[in-house]
Amino acid sequence: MFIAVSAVILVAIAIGLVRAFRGPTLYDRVMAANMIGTLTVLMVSVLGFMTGRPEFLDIALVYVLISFVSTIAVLRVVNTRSDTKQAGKQ
Amino acid sequence: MSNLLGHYNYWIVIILMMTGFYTVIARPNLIKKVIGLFIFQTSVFILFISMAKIEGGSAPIIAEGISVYSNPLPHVLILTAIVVSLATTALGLALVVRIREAYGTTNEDEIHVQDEQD
Amino acid sequence: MEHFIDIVLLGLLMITGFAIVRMRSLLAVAMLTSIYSLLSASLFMVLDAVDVALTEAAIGAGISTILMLATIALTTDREKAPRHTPLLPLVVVFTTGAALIYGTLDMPHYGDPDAPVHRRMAAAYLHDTPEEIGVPNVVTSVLASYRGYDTLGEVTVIFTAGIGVLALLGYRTRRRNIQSPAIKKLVVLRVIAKLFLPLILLFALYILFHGDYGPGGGFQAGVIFATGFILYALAFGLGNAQRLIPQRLLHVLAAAGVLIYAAVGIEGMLLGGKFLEYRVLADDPVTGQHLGIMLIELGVGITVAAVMLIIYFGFVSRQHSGDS
Amino acid sequence: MMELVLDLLSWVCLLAGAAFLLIGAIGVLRFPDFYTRLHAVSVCDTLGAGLVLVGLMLQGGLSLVTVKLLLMFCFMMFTGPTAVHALAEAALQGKLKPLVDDRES
Repeated sequence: MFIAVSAVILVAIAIGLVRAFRGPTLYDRVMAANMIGTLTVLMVSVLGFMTGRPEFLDIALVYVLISFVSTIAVLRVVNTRSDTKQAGKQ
Repeated sequence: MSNLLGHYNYWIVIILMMTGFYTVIARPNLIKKVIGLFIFQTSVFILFISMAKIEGGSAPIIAEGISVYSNPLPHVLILTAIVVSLATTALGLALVVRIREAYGTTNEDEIHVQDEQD
Repeated sequence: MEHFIDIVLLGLLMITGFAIVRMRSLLAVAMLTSIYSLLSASLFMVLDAVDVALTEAAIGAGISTILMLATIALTTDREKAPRHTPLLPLVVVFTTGAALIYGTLDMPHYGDPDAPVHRRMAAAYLHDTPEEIGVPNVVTSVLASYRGYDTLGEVTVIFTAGIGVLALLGYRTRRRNIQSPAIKKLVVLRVIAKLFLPLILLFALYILFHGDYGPGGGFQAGVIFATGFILYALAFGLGNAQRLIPQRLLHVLAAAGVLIYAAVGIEGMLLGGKFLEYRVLADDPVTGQHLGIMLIELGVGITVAAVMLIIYFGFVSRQHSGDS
Repeated sequence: MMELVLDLLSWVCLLAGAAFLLIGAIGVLRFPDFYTRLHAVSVCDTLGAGLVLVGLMLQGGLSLVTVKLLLMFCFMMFTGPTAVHALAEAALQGKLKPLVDDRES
């Protein structure tokens, strides 16, 4: 059953990657990266249960924090650049 | 078939390694080169960690009821390598920033042109 | 099943790698690099390397990406097309790749328990750790105790990188708080950042001192600690963050961590052992090992956190001085 | 008996969570513009992730694992919406126009 869940998560990651490649705006890519971060957290938690060693959830916790901070960091850079027109067209 | 699967990890690692290598040698943008280096480094990490894996093993944190553990030695090597890779990335990026301030560009070809003019 | 996840993750990594090479917008490439790191971190998790997964997530997906973004903010986002034809590089790359693939054919199969790597040292470490060191996490015991000398070198490398970035970019303490106007409007973010900062710092301490028993240790804890302050700097502006943790304090801390590490080694020598021999630190050898590992992890954590912040502040304060 | 019920409940939660993750992912792929896609991401971030974590909590029983999962649950409930909110705000300031159906006006 964990197998089914992790397979679904993998499919969702693949779909998120497609969105990250296709864009079209930069914000879409940031959004896709954020979503893949969430999915990775879930994947790591499910993997812990699947291999029978769920005590490794600390890693998943770190992932939550890191993906949040890096999303905010991207937005800061995107907004300090005056040429946000770039993000619009591409 | 077992041969194919047995080396699958290594082959993908080599493809990734060559992707990074290509980016370093063929792309003129300096930031892109640093990113290529980053891909190369990560592929080396994956190579080592793949070698450490033992079929049916578990993470090398000793617990009751588990007898087979994966090899901890490559883990240690790679843990420190990741930290060093960050150090090189940070230094490389700092250099890129200074080059950009001196030349006004991060494009290698344009830097060559400016150097030849001097 | 783990095989299946392994295969799919590697496939996704490969696709991401190709996309990184092909894309022109560097900000998009930085985003993909972050995704690439996250994917490789979960791959490490599948391959049982929990400590490495933790480090890669904190460093690759976190700090590296943030530094790349800071550099792009300072330079340019567009990559110009290469002027040369990529023919020669392609030939070089394909030849090297073919040679390497030929080389893998002699390697032991993936997951083979009889491979030569697993025979001597690794088996000894796994066998001796519970009695000699008394910590369950073998990675920590090898990192901090058996190969403590290596790790001291590693910390010195980090310290040197901090000095290098400082020398290249300099630093400037800001009186006036400069903040990106877009983030100033986000009240929600500021509330959350205020709420999270103590939690993140507490969690970093947990990772630091729990490293004997679970995944974690000084390197990871230091990075998480720094990430907490980076979040603060993002939400409240650079000036406020530098008032919270002054640059001069960071310089002292970066050196202090390395010194703590080396001092533990010398303390061992003074007590009659060898350099970095922890057994002599307490009456009971195992307690001594515990004490030694904890102290050097603390040193590593302090140095890594301070250097990460020095590097981050270096990049970001440069950005603002360019504007004015 | 109790265990069987808990187990069953956890599987229901896990499968429902996985279904929401998939729905969210398909939304991210198929929706026409950025602002609509944000809705789909939120489904993944909160409902999907939350249900999967609740399912795992039920599997973990009363232990440290469940406490960690609970902590993660709380973190995700805070960070997910905050990140999406910040993203929407940034996109709006970056002059990205929402897609509007203007056939009636």
